[in-house]
Amino acid sequence: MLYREVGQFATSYAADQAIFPIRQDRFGMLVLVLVAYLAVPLVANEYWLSTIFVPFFVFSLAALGLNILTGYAGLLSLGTGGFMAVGAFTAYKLATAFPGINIVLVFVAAGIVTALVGLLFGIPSLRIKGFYLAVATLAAQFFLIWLFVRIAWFQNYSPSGVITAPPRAVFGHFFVTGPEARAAYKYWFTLTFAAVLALAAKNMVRGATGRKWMAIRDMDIAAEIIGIRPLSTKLLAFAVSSFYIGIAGALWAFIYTASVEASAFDIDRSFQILFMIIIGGLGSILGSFLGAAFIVLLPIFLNNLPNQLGLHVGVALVTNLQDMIYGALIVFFLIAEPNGLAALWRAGKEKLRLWPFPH
Amino acid sequence: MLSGDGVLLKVEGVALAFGGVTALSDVSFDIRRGEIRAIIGPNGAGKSSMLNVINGFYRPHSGRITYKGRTVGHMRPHQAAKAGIARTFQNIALFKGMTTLDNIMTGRLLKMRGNFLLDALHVGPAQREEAAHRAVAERIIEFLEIQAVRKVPVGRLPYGLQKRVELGRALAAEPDLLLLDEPMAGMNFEEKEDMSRFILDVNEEFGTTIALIEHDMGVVMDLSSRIVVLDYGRKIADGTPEEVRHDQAVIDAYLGVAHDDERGAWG
Amino acid sequence: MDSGLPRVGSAPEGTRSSGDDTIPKLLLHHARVRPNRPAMREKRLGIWHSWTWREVESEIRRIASALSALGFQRGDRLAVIGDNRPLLYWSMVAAQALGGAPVPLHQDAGADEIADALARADVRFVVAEDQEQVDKLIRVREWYPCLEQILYTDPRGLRTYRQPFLHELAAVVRKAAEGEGRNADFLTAEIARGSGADPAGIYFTSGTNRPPKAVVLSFDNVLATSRAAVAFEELTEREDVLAYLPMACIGDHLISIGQAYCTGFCVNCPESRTTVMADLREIGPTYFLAPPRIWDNMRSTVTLRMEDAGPFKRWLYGLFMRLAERVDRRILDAEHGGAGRRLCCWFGERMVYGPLKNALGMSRVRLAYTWGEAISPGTFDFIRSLGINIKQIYGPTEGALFVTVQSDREASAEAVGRPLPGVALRIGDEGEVLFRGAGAFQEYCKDPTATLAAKTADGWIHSGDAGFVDTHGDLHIVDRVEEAGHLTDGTVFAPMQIENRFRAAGPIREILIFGHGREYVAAFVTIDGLVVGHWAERQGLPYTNYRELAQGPEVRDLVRQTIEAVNREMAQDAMLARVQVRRFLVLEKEFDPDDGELTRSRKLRRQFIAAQYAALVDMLYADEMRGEIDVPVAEKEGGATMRRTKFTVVEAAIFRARQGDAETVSRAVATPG
Amino acid sequence: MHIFYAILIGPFVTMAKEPAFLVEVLIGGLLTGVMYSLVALGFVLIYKASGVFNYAQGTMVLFAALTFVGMLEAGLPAWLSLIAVIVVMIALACAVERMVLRPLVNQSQIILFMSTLGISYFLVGLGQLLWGGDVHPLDIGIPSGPLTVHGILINQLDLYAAVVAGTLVAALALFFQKTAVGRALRAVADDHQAAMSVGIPLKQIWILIWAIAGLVALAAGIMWGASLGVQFSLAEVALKALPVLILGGFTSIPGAIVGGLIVGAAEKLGEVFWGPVIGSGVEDWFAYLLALIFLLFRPQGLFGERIIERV
Repeated sequence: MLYREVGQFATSYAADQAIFPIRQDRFGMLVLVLVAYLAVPLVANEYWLSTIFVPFFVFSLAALGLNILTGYAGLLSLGTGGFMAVGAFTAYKLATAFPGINIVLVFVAAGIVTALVGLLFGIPSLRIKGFYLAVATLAAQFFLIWLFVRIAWFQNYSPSGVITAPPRAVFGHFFVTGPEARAAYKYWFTLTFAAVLALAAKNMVRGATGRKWMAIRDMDIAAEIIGIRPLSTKLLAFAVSSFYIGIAGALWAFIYTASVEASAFDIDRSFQILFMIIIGGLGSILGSFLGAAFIVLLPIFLNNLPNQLGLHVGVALVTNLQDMIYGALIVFFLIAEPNGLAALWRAGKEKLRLWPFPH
Repeated sequence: MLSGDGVLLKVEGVALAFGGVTALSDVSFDIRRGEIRAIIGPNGAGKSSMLNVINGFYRPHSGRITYKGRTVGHMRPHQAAKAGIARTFQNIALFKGMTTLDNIMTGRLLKMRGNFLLDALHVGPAQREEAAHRAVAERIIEFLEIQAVRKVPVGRLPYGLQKRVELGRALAAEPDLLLLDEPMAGMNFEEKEDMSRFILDVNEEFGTTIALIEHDMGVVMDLSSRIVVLDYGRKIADGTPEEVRHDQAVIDAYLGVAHDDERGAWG
Repeated sequence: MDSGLPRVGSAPEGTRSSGDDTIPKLLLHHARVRPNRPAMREKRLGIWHSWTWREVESEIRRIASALSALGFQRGDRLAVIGDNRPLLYWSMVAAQALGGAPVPLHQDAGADEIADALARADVRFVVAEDQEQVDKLIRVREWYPCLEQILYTDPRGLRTYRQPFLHELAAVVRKAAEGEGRNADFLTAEIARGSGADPAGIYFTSGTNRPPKAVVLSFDNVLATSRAAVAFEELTEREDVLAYLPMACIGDHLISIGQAYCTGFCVNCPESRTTVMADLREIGPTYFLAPPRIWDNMRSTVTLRMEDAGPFKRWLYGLFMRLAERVDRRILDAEHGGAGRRLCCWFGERMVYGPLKNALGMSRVRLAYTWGEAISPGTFDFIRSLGINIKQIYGPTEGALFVTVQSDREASAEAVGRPLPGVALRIGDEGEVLFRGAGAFQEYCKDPTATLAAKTADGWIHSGDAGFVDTHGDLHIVDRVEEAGHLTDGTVFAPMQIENRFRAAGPIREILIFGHGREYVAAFVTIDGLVVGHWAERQGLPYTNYRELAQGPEVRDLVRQTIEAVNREMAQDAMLARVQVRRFLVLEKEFDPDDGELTRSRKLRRQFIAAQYAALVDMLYADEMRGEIDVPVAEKEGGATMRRTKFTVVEAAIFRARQGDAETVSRAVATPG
Repeated sequence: MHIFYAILIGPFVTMAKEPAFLVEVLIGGLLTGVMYSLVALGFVLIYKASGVFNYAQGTMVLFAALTFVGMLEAGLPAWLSLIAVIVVMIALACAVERMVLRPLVNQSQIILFMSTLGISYFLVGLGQLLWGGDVHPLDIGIPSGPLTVHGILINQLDLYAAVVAGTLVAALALFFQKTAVGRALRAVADDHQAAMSVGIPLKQIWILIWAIAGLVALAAGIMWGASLGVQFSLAEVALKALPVLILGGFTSIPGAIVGGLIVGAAEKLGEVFWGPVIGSGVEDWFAYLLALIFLLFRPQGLFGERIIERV
């Protein structure tokens, strides 16, 4: 209905393979970016920025990472939390050990270290598949968390086992961590990370790298027979995925919750991220964001629901009810749209493009 | 055109078994550069197994394979691919989640030099390389006359077209040896005609050596320069279509084909 | 950009530069005036490649020198055969540049047709697209040895061909470029030597009843009519057209070469025949010519797709289509009429008309023509009500496409408009339309008698069409003169006129009217496989192929209802009341050009069909309404065999003129097959 | 240097020093292992029959135990509450089949897995909503306190638990081998399509299998509850069962049993002999690491059938 594609034709492969080949989409994306960078910080208050948007971006990154591994390369992992922890603690050690380095570099370094760890735990993926692999990744999950809990060195021997992000600024005096950090700065900081890394991910999955991954996912035998090396391809997926997750973990520890302990990255976190990509849509960059938004907003919604309805009920009751509703909703979603929100989005877009013809 | 006679691939005394079941026993034949070589035989004669051995998917229990003059005990499939062996499958093995174009592009992966970092930036070299290989893929798309379904996910294509796309993916690798496992299975008359034309054109245009398995005798006789006949996993005949047509062993094997199907279950 | 030359107003310059009296001269002109504007685009290997006028000029120069290197001289004829490809268009102009005449042939033509055509236009050189065409030509050469050189543009599959008379165009071009080809000045001189009187090309009439005739048109014919039409429609260099009609079709030639070279607009070649619709959407032409068949398809596509749409969409669609009829959108985007009405139109444009045009690739169309045959009023109104400015033009090949044109305001399905400036009309005896003017053709190749018959000494052309001019001065075409027949009771009728009533009427694809020298009108019907198939699925009727579908009694009944509905309308029309269709039978196959039942431009060849199915025609008028009759079935290899087939004649209700209700003259229930 | 000694050699030295203690630890481990097997069994049953990796198995243990305790606390006699719980678990099975499995039939495995995660959340919420989140002590009249055989201490509760578990496992094994229903179940496990084509009603089969898994969970829940007290952490028992699955293979009942024993023993050994060296809490991941290393050599698990890939 909104689309008028007549007269839009590509004269180069670059144009034909652009991320948004349709003019209307390009325009929409531009608007979205402008809104995200300018409008939101102006209108949204502290609460929204720091407790909804920042975690949304952090989760989106983690989901993006897991989606690369599970959605594109078809390798199911339950170790996301563990890898986030690696990112968080690496960043902490680096930031505290070398106060001099720019925080951005610290995060990137944290990502790289996580990538290496991911590489290590990815090795079994050559031999084992499906749920065997999933369970194997649990080994990473438990081992890593145990490591950060037990080995005091990782928390600089803090008695409580809690690590607290030292104050750091970007461009000299815009503090994104520490006491005088401003919500808006945090927002822009995480938004930029999310945006840049999302673009990078999109580029990878629409290029040769992505095709390798998807080939392995769709039919590993055929993939090997056309010359794709299974091991290196899978390991690459693990590394890249872990890089994203690691940075997400670092952002979580430094920007979102200024101080954190290892248990924040337990197996429930892994499942949470997994939910995001399933509900958002496997093998879809957009899906990672949609899923993250859903999982971030749902609890907040459920929390405020009783007050909205003016009910006054015990905390325990509320949490239990939340668990139930949460679980029920998950199941409901899987039944309603197994291919996730991204699929809904795609279908809706197709409807608009074909309007008034049926899809 | 490539020179006619040089032997490209030589199979000597290859044997293969699953559990107790013999799939191939002491099979020997050769494939010459630039020829179209057919492998035929009743169901379960071990034809597919033969191809699987050639491109390294199965490891033969005995026998040797000489490819391009080098004797290779056993190549991993991706090594075979690197060495210039491409193939299609009896029951289509396309990447269902991807479009026709992307499937064919995967055939180019071996030729692509870029790495994930360049891909991530998607500037300069990566973009240029992508475009260059897209151009090659497009030439194949034009060659196979599938422009109309370029951007359609292969899962949605009719069977005949999927077979074509799979051929395209194999061609994209610019192979020296192309293995086709029943390229015309389940096709109607027109589709078979088209596919035969494509196979001939491939052989003629690119000088690609082709080894194919096919049940439609008419097609085999028209296309192939020489034919190997397998039955119960052993070679019972080898020669030009004429010779094979009048070979008694072959005739017997094919008369027996009627009550062959249960035996066809394994093979 | 061109530096030295004075910028003699490039935009207006485009349309009238009377100095340039040949296509090649215009080519040089555009290469000078608008060197960097796109002249041609082609979708190849998945993207659109484009050539500026300057590039096109050098391409054509190269091809020309190659041709002359092969011995192509002034006065020679160059046949081109293949899909719409830039190289073929350029070859035609190259031939013109050398003082020769291009002879575009239909890409589907069989070897025999080609041989006949080449002989008629005594052609020595052919540029063919690919192996398919070359194979035909090699066979042609056995019957027509005068064919000296065959060039091909696409070498695929031709590597092993060793014939000496066979060359790849690119190779010849390269050789010529290496020197032994003539130099640029030679060509410029040759171009200068050309004059408006020279033949611009040779085109074949569709040849409905007798073998096609080779019409010679001069540059003056082509350019004058092109310019007149360009001026009339105010076409500019900014137009985009899609070159999808067969190159043999005069319509394609007049637009893709004639008008393109008058205005300097861009001609776009689709990627392949299977992708035309997609490419149409991508390019989004601003100017579009199509025969009624294509408009009918668009209409039925939309109606079919909408049947599957959800209730809301169907409601919306129905609402705005009705609105479109009420708010007479024929005066496009009614500038008169109240704000409310205009708001409705605006909303409709957003919700229905716009999206539909987008789906059909018609969003940017400023000017659309229907041409070649009479269009069914239903389709015409439908297309217009989408806000597409569709108009009728009339003009046989002998008249270089444009004889009469409708103005934007007075477009209608009935009339075909008024004569183009510079064209004179008159109605001859037995109502034949005669015209005179710039477009009047030169002669029929090697057929002076026919030329004399068709062209009077003072330049009037016998169109062979029967028609009349109404009080507004609009021309109406009734039918071919020779087709006009009369029933035994003396009623005169024009089959085509009746047939138009049925075109694109639901299930009917083609209908062929008989009745000359009989006591009533009867018809052959072929059904539209798509529409009827869709219908059958909804009815839950099983069928495996077209044959079965067409032979089903339910389908016969469906057709009967359609025909009776039209009969009821005809009852109201004084001219047609007495020629309602009383009997019909449904053929079990569609008419097919390869079986000679249609012309290449898909016009019915009634005499051929009547002869082919003589037995069936008799059955239409026999008492025995059912029978088994042998009908020819075309084989793959061309040889036709007979197949015994069951046919059932169906009787349709006939209605009284006055109160056209079911007060019928004769009534019969469809006899179950 | 000495760290390597501590890890690689030290523990074995200690073992060698006091064999009795080693045996004691070993037996303790094996007994716990039987309990793991019990939980793992639940996974295997469901995975075999419906191809679902039922993460909720652990929660079912918790839920069953909670309901049981809840009813006891509500004052019902043990036998009655037992019956009641059984009914509840069967009802649960029906509900799951009707509301989750049926709508999700022939969805990809990961989707089904996700849905069981949903179920798991739901059950945790429901159980704690009904019976409260705090620890419920459960006394089923088994004399706790150690019992000495040849100077080796054995925890009686573990012993009884092991016996119960053992009998249950044996019973299931028989059920599968001997009864018609069991054969039907095996058929389904081998090939859904084929099973349906010979007229085996999938839906009932699924209900049945989930019900059985529920009962297994109940047994496990009571046993664990008796030793640890019924509390949320029971759900975590599932995580202990997962390495068992890798070791034994997702589809092998004997695998589940042997795997359970191995994990139980290994974990105890690791905890007792390595814990002191590399820090406590080793048991969290020790079993996984073991399983992982094991997998590298035998990807399809102990008894999992080898996959022959064809093209």
